[in-house]
Amino acid sequence: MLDETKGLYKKRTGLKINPAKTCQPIGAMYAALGIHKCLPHSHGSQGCCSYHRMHLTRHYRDPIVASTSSFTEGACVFGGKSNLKKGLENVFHIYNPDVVAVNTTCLSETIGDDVGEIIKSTDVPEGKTVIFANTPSYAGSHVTGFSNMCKAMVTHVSEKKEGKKAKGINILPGYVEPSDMMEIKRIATLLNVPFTMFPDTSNVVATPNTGNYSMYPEGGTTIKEIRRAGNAIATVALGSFSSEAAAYELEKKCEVVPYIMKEPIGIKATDAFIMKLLELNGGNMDASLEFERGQLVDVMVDVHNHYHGKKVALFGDPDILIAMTEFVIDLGMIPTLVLTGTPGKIFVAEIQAMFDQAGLTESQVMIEEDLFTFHQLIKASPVDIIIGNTYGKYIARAEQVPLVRMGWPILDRVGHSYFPVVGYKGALRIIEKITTALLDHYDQTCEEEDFELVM
Amino acid sequence: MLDETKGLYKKRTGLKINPAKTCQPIGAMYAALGIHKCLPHSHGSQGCCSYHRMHLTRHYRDPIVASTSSFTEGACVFGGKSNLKKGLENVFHIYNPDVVAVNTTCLSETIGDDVGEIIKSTDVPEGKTVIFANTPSYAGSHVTGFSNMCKAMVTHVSEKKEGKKAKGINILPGYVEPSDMMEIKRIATLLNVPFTMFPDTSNVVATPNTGNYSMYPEGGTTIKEIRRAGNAIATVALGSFSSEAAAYELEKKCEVVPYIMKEPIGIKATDAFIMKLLELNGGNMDASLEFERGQLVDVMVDVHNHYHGKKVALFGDPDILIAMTEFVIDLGMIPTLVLTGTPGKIFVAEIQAMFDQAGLTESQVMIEEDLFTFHQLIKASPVDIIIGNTYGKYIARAEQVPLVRMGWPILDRVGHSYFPVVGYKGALRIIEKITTALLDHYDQTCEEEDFELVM
Amino acid sequence: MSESKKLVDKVLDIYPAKVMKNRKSHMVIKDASVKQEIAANTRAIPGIITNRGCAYAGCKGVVIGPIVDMVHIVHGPVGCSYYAWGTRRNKGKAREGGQNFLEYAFTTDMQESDIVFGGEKKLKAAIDEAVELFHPKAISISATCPVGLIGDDIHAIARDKAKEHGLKILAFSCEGYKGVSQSAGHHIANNKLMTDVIGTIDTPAKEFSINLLGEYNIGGDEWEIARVLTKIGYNIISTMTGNGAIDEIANAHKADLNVIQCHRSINYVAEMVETKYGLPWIKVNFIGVEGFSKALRDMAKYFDDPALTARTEAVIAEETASIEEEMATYKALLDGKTAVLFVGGSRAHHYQGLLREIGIETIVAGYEFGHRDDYEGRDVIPYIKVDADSRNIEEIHVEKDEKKYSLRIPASRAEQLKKEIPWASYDGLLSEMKDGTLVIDDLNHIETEQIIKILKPEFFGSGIKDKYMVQKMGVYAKQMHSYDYSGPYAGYQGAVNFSRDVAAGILTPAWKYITAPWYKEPLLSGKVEGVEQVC
Amino acid sequence: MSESKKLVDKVLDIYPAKVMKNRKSHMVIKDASVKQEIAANTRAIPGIITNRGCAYAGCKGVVIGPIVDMVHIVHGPVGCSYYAWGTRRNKGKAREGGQNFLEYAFTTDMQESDIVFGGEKKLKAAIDEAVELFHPKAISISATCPVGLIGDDIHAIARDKAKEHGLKILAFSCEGYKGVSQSAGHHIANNKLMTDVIGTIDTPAKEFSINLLGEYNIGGDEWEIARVLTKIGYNIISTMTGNGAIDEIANAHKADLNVIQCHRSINYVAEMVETKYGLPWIKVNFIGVEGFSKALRDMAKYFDDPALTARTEAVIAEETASIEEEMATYKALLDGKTAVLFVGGSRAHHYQGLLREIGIETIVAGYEFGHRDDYEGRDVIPYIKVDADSRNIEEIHVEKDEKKYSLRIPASRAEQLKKEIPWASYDGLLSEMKDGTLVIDDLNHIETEQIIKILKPEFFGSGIKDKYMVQKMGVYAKQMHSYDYSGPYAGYQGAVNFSRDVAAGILTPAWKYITAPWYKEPLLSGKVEGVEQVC
Repeated sequence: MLDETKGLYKKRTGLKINPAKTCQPIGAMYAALGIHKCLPHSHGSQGCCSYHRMHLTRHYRDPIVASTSSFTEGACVFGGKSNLKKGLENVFHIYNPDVVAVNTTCLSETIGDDVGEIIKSTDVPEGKTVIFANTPSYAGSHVTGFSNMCKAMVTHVSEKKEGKKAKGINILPGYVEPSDMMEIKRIATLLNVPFTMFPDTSNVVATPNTGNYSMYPEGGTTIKEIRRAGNAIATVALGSFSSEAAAYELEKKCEVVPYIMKEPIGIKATDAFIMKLLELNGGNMDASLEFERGQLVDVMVDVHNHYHGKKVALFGDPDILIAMTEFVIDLGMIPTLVLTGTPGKIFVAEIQAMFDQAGLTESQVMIEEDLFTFHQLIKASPVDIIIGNTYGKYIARAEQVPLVRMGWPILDRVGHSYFPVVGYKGALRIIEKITTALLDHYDQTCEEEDFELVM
Repeated sequence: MLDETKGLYKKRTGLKINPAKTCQPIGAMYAALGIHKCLPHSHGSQGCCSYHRMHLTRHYRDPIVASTSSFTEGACVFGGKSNLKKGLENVFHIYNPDVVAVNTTCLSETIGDDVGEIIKSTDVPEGKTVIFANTPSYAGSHVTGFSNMCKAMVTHVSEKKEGKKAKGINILPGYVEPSDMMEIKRIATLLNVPFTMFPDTSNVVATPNTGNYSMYPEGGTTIKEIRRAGNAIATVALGSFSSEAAAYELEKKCEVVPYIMKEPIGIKATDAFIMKLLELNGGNMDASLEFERGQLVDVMVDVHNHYHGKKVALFGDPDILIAMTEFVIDLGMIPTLVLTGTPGKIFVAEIQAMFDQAGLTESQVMIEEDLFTFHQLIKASPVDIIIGNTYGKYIARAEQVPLVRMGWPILDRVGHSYFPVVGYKGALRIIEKITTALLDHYDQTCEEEDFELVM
Repeated sequence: MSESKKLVDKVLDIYPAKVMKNRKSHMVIKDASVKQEIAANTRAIPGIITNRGCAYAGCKGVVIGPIVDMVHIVHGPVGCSYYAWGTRRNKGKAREGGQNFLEYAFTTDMQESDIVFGGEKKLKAAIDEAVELFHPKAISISATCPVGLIGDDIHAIARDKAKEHGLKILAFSCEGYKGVSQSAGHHIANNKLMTDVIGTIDTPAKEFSINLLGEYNIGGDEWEIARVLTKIGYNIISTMTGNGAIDEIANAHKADLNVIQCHRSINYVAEMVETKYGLPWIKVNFIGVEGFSKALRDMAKYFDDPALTARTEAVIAEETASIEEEMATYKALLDGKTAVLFVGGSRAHHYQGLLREIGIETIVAGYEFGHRDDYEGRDVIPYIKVDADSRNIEEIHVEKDEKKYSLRIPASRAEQLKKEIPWASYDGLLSEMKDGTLVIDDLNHIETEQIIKILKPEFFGSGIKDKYMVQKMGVYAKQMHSYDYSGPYAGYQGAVNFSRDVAAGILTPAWKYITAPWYKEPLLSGKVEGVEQVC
Repeated sequence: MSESKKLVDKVLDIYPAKVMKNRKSHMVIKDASVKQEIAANTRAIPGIITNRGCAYAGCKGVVIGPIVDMVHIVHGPVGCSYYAWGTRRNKGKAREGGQNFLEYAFTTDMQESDIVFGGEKKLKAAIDEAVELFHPKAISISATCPVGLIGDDIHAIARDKAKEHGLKILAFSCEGYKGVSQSAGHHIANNKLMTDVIGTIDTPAKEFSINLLGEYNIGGDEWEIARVLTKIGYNIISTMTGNGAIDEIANAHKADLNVIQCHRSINYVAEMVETKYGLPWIKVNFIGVEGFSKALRDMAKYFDDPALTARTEAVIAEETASIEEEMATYKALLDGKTAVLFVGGSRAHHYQGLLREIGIETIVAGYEFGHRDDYEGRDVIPYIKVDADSRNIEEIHVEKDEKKYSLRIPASRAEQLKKEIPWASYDGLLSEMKDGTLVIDDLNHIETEQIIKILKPEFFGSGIKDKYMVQKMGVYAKQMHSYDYSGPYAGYQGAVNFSRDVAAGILTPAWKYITAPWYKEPLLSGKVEGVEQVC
């Protein structure tokens, strides 16, 4: 397994090997799916759209529909205007979405198509909306694309109605699972917070099977709701990398006060999220949530011995990693390595601050790096467990270390769409996964005389 | 691992090897914990009480408190009357429970203590209740003990108030996890069913840690509620082995109509449970539950390829096995062997009927058998996966087959107290566990060239 | 069949006029009494939700990527490399002492500054780093969309760096906008194999030596095919490109026969190989019991060796006997069901036989990126119009290599054989279809939806993008590219695997739960209420 | 210390008068200036939530169960066998070519009819089946409560079946109601080892040969101890009974020294062994760095061999150096914290030294099933009143075995040694405690609760039954019987393991989250509302 991975880590300038990120448009497509009756549209070669749909489908195991401008060589020479205009016409005629969310690709960005202008010059049917985000694949990562599309929702849709009293709270869930979005809504509902959450993929990419296919499932935030977001009291943006741009845009455009928070993964970040909602909305803590929190604390106390002091290497997307690094430290684990493929120096600063506070002098944080580097560093400094997406499985097998699948994408297991990792219940799930992974590994590899009934 | 397990299965008459059951009192103790402010009391040697508390504590990782008559040799000769009387006096003076639930042991049963008479002759404080169940360790199993204590609740507490209109539905959850009891309550609540569920351990053995220890947690069904159960319209008894005796007793004593159902594990049994509640209570199906069901069906369709046709051996307690056998058949799996240590020929009939209906001509069902037999039969007819409690882990390792931990007890993993296996969400959890176990096993044992990213 | 007609009418009715006209030309209701023509390999219409991919996907993703001992560098932004990493199930093993890079993805991960100032420097550095870290035998460079636009000269870099480091570097200008589907990429890739690889090593071949072309070892297909071929006595010089090794492909021209599994671009390679080196090709179908047996017999006829023929028959007898009972079981379970097949390469055609062996009739079929000859047969090739999109894809022309050319079979014998076996010939998908069934090229999302709704097949064989929409409609959909992570499906054992999986998929009990009981039982209104947000 | 006094008063105040009087006699606030007496090994009071187990637990669960190559049949209803199966963490390995039954539980699973008609037939069948299936070297039969009552003669059956099958069968009348705690069971078990096992094999011993008594290899303790002893040059003939083998125990009398780790019943065995075979015993404490080093030095003094002594010092130096830094780290983290220890065997005493080495002072300690001499020292033995419960437990008496007896050490040298090392002596737990600290025998549930509330220690070392109630009060509780599934804790590496685990337990960040932020932050009312049923 990964037999060609040898040697010590050395910074490379040309070659990325086994990337820990992918390109913007797929993130933009995922975000767009969180709008009700929205058809994402990929402005570029049809291969992009195909790849993005395939990859999203593998992760969600649900239909992921999107259209494409189907560039040919001619479009590259003459520009993609005609492809987009024709494409939009066909889309509205044939598929009748409420919204089309256009993302660009490296192709249309390189040739310099002015998508905004093209859309303006297109005859969009009455009552229909077209929004767009510039998502060049050669900048940022899929997380950036998600963020850009969220921002585009605000830019193109949200409005502040003057004279109307501000009310309600916007929640930007960030680049998380449909199950997580559902859980965030449950928490806000239990706290009696009037809220608008967008995007919301929870009933779009994790839909029931009832024998009826509907191209546009019941879920997703409506355009009306996104529009009214401009009249909210405040925006709670979860995950700075995926949500802060939209929150700031709401501030700029509609003067809605932004609060940038961590993803509510782990006890501390969930506490903070709940406290923020209580602070903004008033009201009291909900008893059932408090009960869940108490159970979480109970488990953290009672089974710390299964993971406390264990070394963990984490990779994935910045927002998940920031919250997870905090949580594994709160579990008493030692995050020796935290690595993302996404750029953003603030990530290094945030993680390093956690290391410093926890006295972890030998831990490393890296951005814009790849899984070849991740593997080399683990070989140099072995860990007990890896937390990351499916791509970590090769390293896990090569190094005979258990992998806890978290983050995006998960292409080889079932469950992430249905069971959240956010909130207190989610934290319990993470603990279940970590302990199970460590104990399973022990049970498989220990000497027979050390194999035990009670653990 | 289990190197001394050899040879073909041959019925034994004297020796049980690695039993697949334990004794009545522990089940009675668990049931008693589901009464609010109840202190279980073990009438026998103090070793019994110690063992039962230890074992329950290992499973629930929460304080399990119970008192004992602390028999000595003298008590055996002269009878345990004085021990029980003194015990009860001390218990009420020192620990101030609302209820004491006495279970007997093989010791007090063998010497023939008349516990009912002893209690009658004891000065029980005003407003306090003492109930008891005969739970000789030499008959039935821990499941029988649970059932007997549930029945005792009815016998000693439930009352039909004449002239009062019957209302509400009793739900007997059976011998399941606190998480399962919570989920059963959630389902009934979502269906707007006015219900009394007993026992209810959900906030007794899976309590939050808030820094304050309370000997009697907030949970458990109150004596008042159990009393009023006599005035319910109907009893829905989940799991015939653990709940039917109490339901029939309610019918006999208070003319409450009993409905004996499977534990709502798996889609079919959950459908039946919900249909029964709707039938009894009227009202409509809840949308969020329907949504969960649709997601479950979706996953059953979409990932059947991970488990369809896989051979599974199951062991454990009858009620769980009956529902689980039905569910694994509904998943397209082949239950080649279903074994319980608990006696009860009806179990054989129920499972065999499922085999017959599914055309499983080579599958076996066994009662009153042990894990040595289970292992011998698996050696003779290998399986892809084992489903059972923690005790299956030795066989799983010996045969290099994955084990999905379900049922009672689970002594070496975390999660069962917090995440239900009943209901649609529970069925999803079971699928997650089965697929993860099979895929993890594949990923660990396959040839390197067969190791894959997408599954 | 009126069902097909109804379907076509219904579908076309949805479209705007222009689209309707276009799509109509891609649909044919089979009528054996006339010569039928189908539009294929034309542009997808913007806005239409097509299943098609791009030239890069065809070149790197399909053809070049499976070669195990090369470092395949994708020059471009990160995504294209990422999506083609480990997703296609082309399995492979390192050769004794050799390397295997299938678990790796290599990319230059171009950034904005590379787009502005050019990516050549980064590509050069990437090659240097790859050589320093891995010392591979060969490297490929695949260009993605922006590369062609900004003018990076990947061919010059490949040439220079190959010289500098002393290894083979193959550069592919397979930008995503080339052509109209992944087919353009197959073409680009195979051209390069022809010009730069095949014929560059001359290790003498043993008897009965063959190449397998158009076989990508998805789910281990090649291994199952090779198992049987080896048992019979064949020597497989190279496979293009499943579990391929660069030196083996370089030596391919030393074989006696090219055996062609897939369509179009690989036929075209085979033809060039014959022209240049003299070894002929035959078309085979390794899918299904009959298909595989026929392929084995055709091959035996070509070699015309009594011992080989005897071993062929013995192996066929042994292998078919071992699976007979199981196949019969599945047939009993599935008899009378119907299938729709929409998948690239040869599969929409080849799987029809296997499906028929288990009682399933294919009522609609089509290719995702086929050409007219894939539908109508190779006779139509001279009559295909070359449009603007095809013109941009280089056609190469080869001549006889006087040094390396050798005629394997006397011309007279060859003429005879052409009557007996599919010597350099393919009759096309349409020939397989029954009258009244429907053939659709480049099937799209809304057409799929209508097919399922109107024809209600029990089996839909396609890709991951439409799998789940079909299953939401209560119909089992199988990924025919990835086999839903099962396999092998080729050869005899593959037939069993496929049949087992199809039976499971169609019969898995989950389907019977799609309608909730409160919609079935009369005692209830079936109305659903409540708010779903609260969990 | 007034805290101790306050605690005692508070606790006693809860009880009814009779209980108060009883429990008061089990509590002593240490005062070194007077000779103090404590009530111990008396009946638990009915209704009191005691931690104590039964004679069966002590016999089968603790002493006999760990012998790896015996089939341990529990005669009785299923539960007793079930609960003692794999729960105690006494690890063991099969000897070369031998058997290991630790993963098995054997029981006659008595049913109602067996209670009515007697269980002898079933027991006989069980023995026959065990022999047929496993051909073990030896079998044990442990009786549970009903067996004695219904009069099954397990001893006769053992005798007859041993003869019939030609193997050793040990029968234990360890019914759960015998005695007042598991201590009775230890006694019953050890008696049988003395009468039926030790001295039945006479393989000559090598030099420096010892037995380890009262060491059960929990979490691998024995292996860590043996690692160091073997390094020094000792030959361990047998361990009773952790990872024990029946033939090794049978040969125990050939050793030169018995080394006693645990208390009471095992001292009593050692004494009988000395009487019968002449080998003396010393008391050791293998827990903690100082404890283990002292034990090694004491043993070296006994053997008085210059090379052995030198190796002892060398090994001590090497081992302590290797853990010094880590121990210092933990001490820095934990210095100044307090502990409460309540655990059976010797641990409530022995762990105090180790805790002190990492800066933790023990402020309350007690045994679960101790006797007065375990608290007050062996000098008190002649003065202990034998009550009704103790009288029922057989005392055996042995005499010198003229054939097998040999004096290991000249009497004069022995007299000298007695002054230097703990030769057949033990000073008791009280001697370890500081003035003002509290000693409680048979600590129970409500006393534990009060201790935690009033004394607020940082560490509570006890068993699983009180672990979680203590942790609910915000105090780390460690299972001192099972080590919370960690270990080994004995010896040098064990000291590090223990310290690491204690540091983790006390310092794990979870504790700081016990109070929710809405109870801390001023901006909120902190009121909680809602209905918990709805998920």
